[in-house]
Amino acid sequence: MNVKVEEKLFQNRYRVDTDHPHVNIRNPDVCEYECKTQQCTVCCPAGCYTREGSGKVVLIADGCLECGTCRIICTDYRNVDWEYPRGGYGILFKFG
Amino acid sequence: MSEKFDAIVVGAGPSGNTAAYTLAKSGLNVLQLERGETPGTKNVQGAILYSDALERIIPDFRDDAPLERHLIEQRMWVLDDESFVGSHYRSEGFNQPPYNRYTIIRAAFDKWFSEKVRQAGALVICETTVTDLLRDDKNRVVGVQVDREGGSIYADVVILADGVNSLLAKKAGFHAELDPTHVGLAVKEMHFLPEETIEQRFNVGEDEGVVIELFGKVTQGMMGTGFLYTNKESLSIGVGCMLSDFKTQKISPYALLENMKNHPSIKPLLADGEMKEYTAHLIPEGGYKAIPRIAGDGWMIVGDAGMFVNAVHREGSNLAMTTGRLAAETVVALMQESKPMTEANLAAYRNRLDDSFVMKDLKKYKEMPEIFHRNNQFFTTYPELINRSAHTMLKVDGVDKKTKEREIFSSFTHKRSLFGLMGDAYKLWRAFR
Amino acid sequence: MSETAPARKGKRKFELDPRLAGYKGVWVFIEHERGRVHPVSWELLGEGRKLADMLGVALSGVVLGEPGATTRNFCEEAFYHGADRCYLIEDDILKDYRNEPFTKGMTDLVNAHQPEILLLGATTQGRDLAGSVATTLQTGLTADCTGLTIDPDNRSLAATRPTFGGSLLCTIVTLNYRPQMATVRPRVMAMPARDESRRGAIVEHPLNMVEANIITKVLEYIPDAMQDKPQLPFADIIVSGGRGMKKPENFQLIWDLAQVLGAEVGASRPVVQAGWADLERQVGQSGKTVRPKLYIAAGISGAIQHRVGMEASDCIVAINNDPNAPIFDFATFGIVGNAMHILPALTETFRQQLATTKIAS
Amino acid sequence: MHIVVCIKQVPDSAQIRVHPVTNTIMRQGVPAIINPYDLFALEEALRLKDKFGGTITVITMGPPQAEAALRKALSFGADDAILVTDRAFAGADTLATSCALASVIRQIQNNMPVDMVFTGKQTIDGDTAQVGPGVAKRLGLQLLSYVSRIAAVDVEQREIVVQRRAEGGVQVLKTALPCLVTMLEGTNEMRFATMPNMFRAARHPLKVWDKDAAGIEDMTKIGLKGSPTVVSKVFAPTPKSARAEIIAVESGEPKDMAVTLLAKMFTRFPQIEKQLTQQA
Repeated sequence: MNVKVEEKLFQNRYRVDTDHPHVNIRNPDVCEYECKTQQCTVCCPAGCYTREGSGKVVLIADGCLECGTCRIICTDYRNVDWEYPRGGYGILFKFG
Repeated sequence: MSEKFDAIVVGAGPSGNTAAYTLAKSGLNVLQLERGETPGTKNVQGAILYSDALERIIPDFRDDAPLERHLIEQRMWVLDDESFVGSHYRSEGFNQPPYNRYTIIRAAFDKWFSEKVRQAGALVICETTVTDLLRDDKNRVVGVQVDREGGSIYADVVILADGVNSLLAKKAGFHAELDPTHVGLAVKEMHFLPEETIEQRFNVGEDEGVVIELFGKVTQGMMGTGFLYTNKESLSIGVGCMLSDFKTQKISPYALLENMKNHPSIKPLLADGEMKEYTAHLIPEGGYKAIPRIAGDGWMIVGDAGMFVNAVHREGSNLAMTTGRLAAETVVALMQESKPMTEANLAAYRNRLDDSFVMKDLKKYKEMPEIFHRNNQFFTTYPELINRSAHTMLKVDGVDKKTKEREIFSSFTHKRSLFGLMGDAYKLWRAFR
Repeated sequence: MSETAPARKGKRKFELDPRLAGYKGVWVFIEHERGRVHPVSWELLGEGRKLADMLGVALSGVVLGEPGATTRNFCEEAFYHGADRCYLIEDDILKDYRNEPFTKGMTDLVNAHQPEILLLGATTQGRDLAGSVATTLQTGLTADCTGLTIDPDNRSLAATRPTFGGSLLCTIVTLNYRPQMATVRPRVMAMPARDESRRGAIVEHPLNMVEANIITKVLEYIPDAMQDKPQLPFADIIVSGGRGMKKPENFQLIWDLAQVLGAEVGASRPVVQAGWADLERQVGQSGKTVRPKLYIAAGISGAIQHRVGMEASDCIVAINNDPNAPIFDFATFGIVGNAMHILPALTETFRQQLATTKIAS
Repeated sequence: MHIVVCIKQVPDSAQIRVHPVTNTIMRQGVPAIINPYDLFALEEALRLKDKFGGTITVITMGPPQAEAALRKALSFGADDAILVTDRAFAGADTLATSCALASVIRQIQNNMPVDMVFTGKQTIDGDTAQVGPGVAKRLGLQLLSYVSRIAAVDVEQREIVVQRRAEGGVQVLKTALPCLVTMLEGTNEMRFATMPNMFRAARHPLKVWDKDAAGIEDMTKIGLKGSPTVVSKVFAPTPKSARAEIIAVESGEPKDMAVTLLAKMFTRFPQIEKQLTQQA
């Protein structure tokens, strides 16, 4: 089944903090060359992590639901810097 | 210049709100900090409210709280790919006020709760993320640092109600990063339908609601459950599985939910609905053994941040409220006796918790998480077998019932040895005991 | 509701105050800047013509400008585009648009000649003027309309406009006030055919102001071409590139097409993040919201962050090699293929097309 | 310098969706926010205050819940806030709204002269861009609409130079105070409130004015009665055709695809062809 997470995220409300991404990949090389599973590209419920053809993992956290999954599952490398967004920014649940 | 309070509560979810409310009601000078635009905008829950915990602090909450439907019926469905075997329990007993369980929509409910906290006298400030705890030279927590200029704020005690990720306690070194075997990831969608449609589809009257718990193939072999709750004019549908299972699977959480929504038994319930929000949230399901240190010099942990969730009974918000209340009552008692908020004095919080249903229940099921982790047949083999049995039994095809029973028995023992079956039964009995 | 549906029960029969009965005729404000009339004025003459014919009244243009052939020529053009008459105020004070003298000129004209309908473009100039004029005249004004018609029951102007960011439309009428004013969104009404054989009468009027009494002065006009900042929100055509362009060098293909089309270049978030394009060019949630006539998106998947910034474009052309890319769900036209091959072909085709039209005209 | 900033609490229109099947409006869960354009105005006013000192009074007209918008404005650094709320104001169109706001500003002026009034170029719920010009006209203030930049302010000479968005360029305008400025979007970025201001905003005693406090004398000029325009019908737009028309050609050649696309596009959107020809 072809599920488009974009369609789902489209329904959500966000206030993106353009200059202050709250999630960052610490060392992109670790994702590209060392991590075999790149499980963040599967597990992130907002599809924030994508695997490029080259094997590079690209993170765009604009659609982040602030669950924390990516940080916790990165058990082997602890390669995700994860903070809460600045006050008032990020996902704003309408219903929760 | 810096502000100083008796207590700072970080977070405005059920635990934080209960704590702040209880503290403020007792006349303490309380500051509550919430990172969302308004209370509720960062919070996600199924969501079911159990009256008891709330009733204890706001007995007349039913007068104005935004409640969706009170629950009169509980369904449990065990699904395979195309069918389900289910049990329904419905009782007029649940239909007599005061009602015991309600569906709620957290954004609205938390906002209401926060208004009560304000009215009780707490200063509630939103859109402010606490980034760190402030310590004195003896390493005692003396306040918080927020992400704003001039953001050092002091207090005698800081109550951490900052949710499952519990970043502050981790940063402070109070506990380690969460283990994927201790957290579930749930994704949920809100589907809006006219009230009448919901009432017809679920066979309920006005303000009456239904809960459907979904087990089996919907989690595709992972340890977890799905759910479908009826709200006033919407349905909450979601599925959650252990992160440790997600970690080894190649299915995305949203695809899992999409598959579940398309199950032939579920799809008609959602038909023509308008999806208005998609959320994801972690649930701390480590149980009793995973509960971290919950108090120290000048700090306490309540709610999800302290792993206070009963995964077996899917209770969380009531534990959160109870821990929030007990933490606050501990502080109030110490303040009244003019005792400092030291680790030794705050240990009374743990004692109060041990005496409450919170720890008693969590203790009772302390083996449960591990049993399920080591035995995924509960989520794969059994649902399929149960559904096949039902199919065999109900299909009228000229085969006598005795033969059918034999077939069913052999299909069970074929898939799982007799020893295995007995072992599973024993494990479950032990865990539930 | 179908057109043949009977009038709703209880619909109030509207009687116009007899004191307002003297207000007759449809007027269109002819807006100009730097010697060029804004096309919305011609579009409004086209629409105004229909309204005037429905009412059986004259259609007039209103021209305010500095004395000279250029301003007079605007009146001629107004006739070519359907006006029967032009009210003209020529004064050096009116060289540049300024709120105060234009408001005075317009209100004086309305008070003297009493039109029943006054239309202006929903531009920065039209809206600035309309708000002041309506307040001075104490009459009703419907802003940013996308549809105009006459209610046959009572001859009043029924103006339809989007509201709540376009998710709803509403129809608004002005009851016992005249004139009925509306500003109309550019590029919504059809451009009328230009007919050079049409003639009309010019009615001149004095401004009666002295420059010394006007407080606001125009020091300078800086054309957009002089500014180095991209002007995405005001662009009519935008060519945008996304991650599907693969390499920063390939982004040149976007620039090439944009140059041929006289378009602005836009970019999606990842491309800006990667440093292939300036932040100023980012379209979407954390960038600019655009509304061009034509939006060409190459190698853009159509993630929500991008979509919210451009989905209001009149026509969206999407080029992507993934047939399942979400952008195809809301684009107008889609080409499934390699942007690196399609873009040069498009550039060349547009170039030829434009060369042909140039020769033809 | 005393600056009055007019803000409005609006539903976040980006959250209003039209149901794709039934074509009805989905209103659930649409939050109330400060009109985003007004934030540009407020920030610009705050910058002037940073530079020249003075006082900023924020006003809003709306239901009691609009208090949240004012508190937020206070947290950014506004000094005082007035909530103008009265059932008599309900149902106002732009003319009646500008009448009420002008009256409120006159009352403020009675206590402390007002040098400038700031507001957003328009609201996202009404999208009219007419209340600003209306208020300026009623108060006899110089109107500077669609301002993209405040280039200079001379407090002594009471002069201001701004860049104003015009068609195809910007006008540089110079005028005298008092004036009314409507700000264009994207001109600045709202500051992140300081913690002391967050505390102040949470504790500030709001002024709440009814129609009498607002100095309204003629009741026929405000609310529904004072509104010449009447909404006669509200309806949902016909939805855009769902999926893109995919341009496919037998040859599969990019060139042929391009030609086909142009032909189809110019047929369906003659205005695009026109635009291109005009440019050429």
